[in-house]
Amino acid sequence: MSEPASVHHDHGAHDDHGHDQSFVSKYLLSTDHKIIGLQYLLTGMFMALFGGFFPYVFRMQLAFPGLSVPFYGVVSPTEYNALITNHGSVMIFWVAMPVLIAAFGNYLIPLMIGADDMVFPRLNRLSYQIFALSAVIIIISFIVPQGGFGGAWTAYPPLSANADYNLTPWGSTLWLIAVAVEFVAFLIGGINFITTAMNSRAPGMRWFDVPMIVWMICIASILFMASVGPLIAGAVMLGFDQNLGTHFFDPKAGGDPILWQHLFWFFGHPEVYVVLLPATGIVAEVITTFSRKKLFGYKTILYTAIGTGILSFFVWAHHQFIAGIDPRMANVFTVTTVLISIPIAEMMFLFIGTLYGGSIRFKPPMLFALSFIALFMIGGVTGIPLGASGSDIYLHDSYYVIAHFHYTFFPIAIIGSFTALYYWFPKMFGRMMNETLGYVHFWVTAVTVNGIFIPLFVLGAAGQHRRIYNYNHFAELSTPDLQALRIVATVSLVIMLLGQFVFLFNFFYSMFFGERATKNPWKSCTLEWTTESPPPHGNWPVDELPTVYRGPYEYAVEGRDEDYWPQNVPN
Amino acid sequence: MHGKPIANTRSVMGIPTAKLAVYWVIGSEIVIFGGLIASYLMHRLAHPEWAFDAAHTDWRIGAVNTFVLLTSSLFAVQAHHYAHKGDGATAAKWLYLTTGGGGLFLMFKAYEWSVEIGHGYTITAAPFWSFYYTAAGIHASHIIAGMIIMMFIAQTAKKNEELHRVENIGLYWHFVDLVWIFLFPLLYIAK
Amino acid sequence: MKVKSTLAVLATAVTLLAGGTGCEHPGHALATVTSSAADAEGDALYVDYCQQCHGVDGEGNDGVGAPSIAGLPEWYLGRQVHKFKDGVRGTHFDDIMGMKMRPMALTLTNDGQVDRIAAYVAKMPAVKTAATLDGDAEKGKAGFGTCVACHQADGSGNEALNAPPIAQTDDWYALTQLTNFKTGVRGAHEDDVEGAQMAPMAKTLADEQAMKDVIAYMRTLK
Amino acid sequence: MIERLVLPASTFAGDIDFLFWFIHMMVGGWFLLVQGMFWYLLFRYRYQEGVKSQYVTGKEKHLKRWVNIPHALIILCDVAVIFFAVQVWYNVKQVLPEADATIRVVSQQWAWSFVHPGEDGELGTDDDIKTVDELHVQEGSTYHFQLESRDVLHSFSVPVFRLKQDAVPGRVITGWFEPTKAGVYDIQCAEMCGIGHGIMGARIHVETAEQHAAWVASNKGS
Repeated sequence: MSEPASVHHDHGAHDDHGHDQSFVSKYLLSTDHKIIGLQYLLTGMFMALFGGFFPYVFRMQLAFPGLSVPFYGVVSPTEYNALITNHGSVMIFWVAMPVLIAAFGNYLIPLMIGADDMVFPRLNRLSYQIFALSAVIIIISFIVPQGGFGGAWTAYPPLSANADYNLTPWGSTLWLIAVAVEFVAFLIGGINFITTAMNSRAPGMRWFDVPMIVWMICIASILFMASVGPLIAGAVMLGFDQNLGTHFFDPKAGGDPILWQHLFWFFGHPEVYVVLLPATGIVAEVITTFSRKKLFGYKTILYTAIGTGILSFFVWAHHQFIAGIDPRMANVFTVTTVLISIPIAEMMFLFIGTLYGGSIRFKPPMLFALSFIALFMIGGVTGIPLGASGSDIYLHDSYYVIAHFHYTFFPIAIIGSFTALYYWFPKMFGRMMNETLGYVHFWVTAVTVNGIFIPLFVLGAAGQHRRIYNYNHFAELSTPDLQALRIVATVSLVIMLLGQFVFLFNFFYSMFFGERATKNPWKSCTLEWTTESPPPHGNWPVDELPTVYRGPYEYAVEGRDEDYWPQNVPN
Repeated sequence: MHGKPIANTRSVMGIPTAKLAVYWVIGSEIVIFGGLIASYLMHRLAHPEWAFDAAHTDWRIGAVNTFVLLTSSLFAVQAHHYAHKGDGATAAKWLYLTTGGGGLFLMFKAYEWSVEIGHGYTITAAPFWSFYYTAAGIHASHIIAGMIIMMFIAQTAKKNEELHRVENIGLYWHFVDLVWIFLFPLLYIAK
Repeated sequence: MKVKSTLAVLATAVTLLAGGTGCEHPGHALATVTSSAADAEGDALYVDYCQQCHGVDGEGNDGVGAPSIAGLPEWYLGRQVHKFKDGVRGTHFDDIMGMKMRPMALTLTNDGQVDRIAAYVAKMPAVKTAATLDGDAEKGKAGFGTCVACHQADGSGNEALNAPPIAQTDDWYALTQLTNFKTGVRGAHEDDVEGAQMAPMAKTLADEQAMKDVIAYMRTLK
Repeated sequence: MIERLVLPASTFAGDIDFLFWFIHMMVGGWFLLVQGMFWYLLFRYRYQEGVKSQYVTGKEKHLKRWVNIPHALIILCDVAVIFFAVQVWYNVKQVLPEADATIRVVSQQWAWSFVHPGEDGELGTDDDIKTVDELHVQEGSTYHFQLESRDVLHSFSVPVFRLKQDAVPGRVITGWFEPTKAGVYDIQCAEMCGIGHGIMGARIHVETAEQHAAWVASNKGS
């Protein structure tokens, strides 16, 4: 605790001495928050390849049922269920969470608050290692006998609790273990984030001088921490049901399957905001930089985030309107759910307000940030008919739900991550990404996503239910018109997935051969741009750790030559 | 491995970083146990017939264990007291005593469970027993984890190093104790 | 998920290569190739559609209500799956297991899939699962006399009389089916010609214990 | 909007369609307005040589108006949405109108079975008609359904009725509907229930009074 700073000195000031470290200790066992952030990022991207391949397979099956899918084969019902289940699980727990929270949280929090590292670097490494273990477990769960778990990502018992029902004794247990282990990793990581942001801010950095993304990641971590506990307890109970023969969730012996739904959605709904908030934080950073504007109401945005977070604890039962809960409860939860539109709409208004009076530069990160706003709005408004109990009777578990939450999760997890990657890439790797390829990638992604999900709204309104692997078994759903919509969605998906190869090429090519980046290529105000690109171990030379004099978004301040005023520049 | 980062030595909030983190750990643990206890209560209130099973728990062992844990918490306070004064060696002794309390708790627990299992009240016997073993088992695993960490901290405290950790493990131990205070009436007394 | 089928395809490919390059009797090689290709396809179908309930070796799973099917004759397997597909079996209110099988049969939409699976499963070595019921084989011997006419004295069945072999049948499955035949859950459908032959036979068994005894005897046959 | 895609065939289908339409008009208007503003700002304040951005903090009263007034209006819209949503919900799920007949719906992996009251109009008597994957109801009469599950969660969904209700094992959940248009429609399972979930469908036959009576008569004694 009281160790003198000088001990650390040689890692900060003379960072280049790191060259005598072996590859393993430098990249695999490093406690440097930046390396750990990149580990999370690359692991998340690797898992995204899985999570992205699955929908290719099952959408091909839906568009051309029964035919052999190229690069895969014929999709059996068992596999279909395992694919949709793990698409959801992988995308949320192994892509959105590690990339949005862990990768950017790790990379950015110390840099943006002017610290040299996380407060607990070794705990940080442990968190990554536990996370990596969970990723290995979920991958193993696909290839065990009887195949991966196929009971949907919500894992409702009794289906998930009894192998005689789900027929995947190995898959379901490993899935549960993987999810639980992943929760532990993020609890550890989250505690580190919050403590770091609370206690280790640079001298002069007050609460409201903290960049929005740091706030958002911390609020998200707190939300996660406060909501996941009951589900961890539930996971233990479900694990016992699966393997020890208890009957917590089996009504045949006094258990209650609805209890799991409460535990799951008490976590599951805040979880949406756990990944949403970091994405909005990223968007806040990017739209201020590229419109050269201060945030329109920094504190209000913060309060809307906190308000959303708190409200999200009181809406969980809107996932269970027709699940057999007391129908009177639905009225209460309709009110709370519709109320969530208040802070979220306010936040979107304020983001749009930030554009007012700006000088907007449409660079790739900005395009992604703007498409986040445009697309997320669709996801937001289509949440209302689902949150309203009356119309949810019809829309519940239909493709309308799928389209709705993909219009929220796609902007959050995919667009949000790309925004951040394009924006912070120069800082992370010291090189610029190719802009032309960036534009190509943006337009392919942002246009085709509508081609995928707008047809799904129509299919949902036409009464098509989720998780059904071949609609030809239902007379009303096997009409040529509806099938045409499915094919449109599938073709759009394939184009979008192909478009991601442009990004992958750009990412890895630019990492090694891109144009060299300066310290502050976007002329941004926050602290991470005041150090080298990429930052050395220790982030700043030890005697040059920044001191903060003002808020993070002082663009276009009157009476200055430059249109930005970095946080660390004294008056 | 390397020295501590400067970040670790900062304390903008005025609370030592490690202590702040322990508070957050306890916060996250509260929701875990909160979820478990809430699930149990929901079931218990809906099934008055569980009292029949609950009557077979041995409240005397539970009471003794409550006493043992409370005493060990007192020892932890003592350890903190000496650590605060800079007397690492004495603090370590008190920590060993605290660990001993945890060990005694586990021994009683093991005896109690073996008797109950001997009577056929296994984890699958009835929903009450499922909750009983799950809740007490998760709690016991916290006791074990606390004991292991405490032994490590006592080792360093003996050398008068990292004395701030004595208080932090004490906080954790009080929390584990508190959970038991909730579990004891819910599992043993409520008939 | 696809490990097993991928292996099978690889094996086929290797056989093909071997046949194409080194073999002196092309005709013979071709025969091997086609049969193993059919095997590979049957195997893939089995893995995709049957294995989940009926097990890797076709041994069945009584927890799910899936009987052991390995080694049953091709004609019987194919006919039963078609009955499930056509709604002749698995459409009675009390046929809980049959209702699980029916949708599975309905997923086999492509022509010839049922036949290929039946051919493949028929080739699997038969599995006799452990006894789960307490029948008295001695007492059952007399009752088995009724069965001999069609199912033969050694329980090996008789295709001409639509009687499948029964010596390997799981006892729990045999009991359920006898009960179903007796109570009109199975064999009462107007299109179930073969089931209608069996239904009156099951009615000769007085009660559940009699069924258990017969089953116990039946399973001593092989 | 829904009615163009799926026929409304129950008394409350129209209410739900109205609610769907109402909410979409409501949010759609806002959506277009906000998107319009968004695109306008993007165009108006695009980067132009020599034009500097303005220093705006978000505290300026004349600008905050642009956020606060729409925001207040949104809250009003929320109230309207909640009002209609709760009203529809109350009518469909919270109150049970007097029933002309009661049916039992039993779900299991992966089939629906139905118990119709038969000629005497009472459930639980000998003349009950039990069917699998086929539900027969009469146009214009109000039904209560008692929904059960034999194993895992299922969901009884009839898109043309705009009706959906999860089945929970160990409970009997009662709901109601009143068909208004004769025809044969899909019943789907809307809750993941295992590998056969994708084909767990059934058909509902809404019949005129004469047709229904004929059907009941033809099933007498079955």
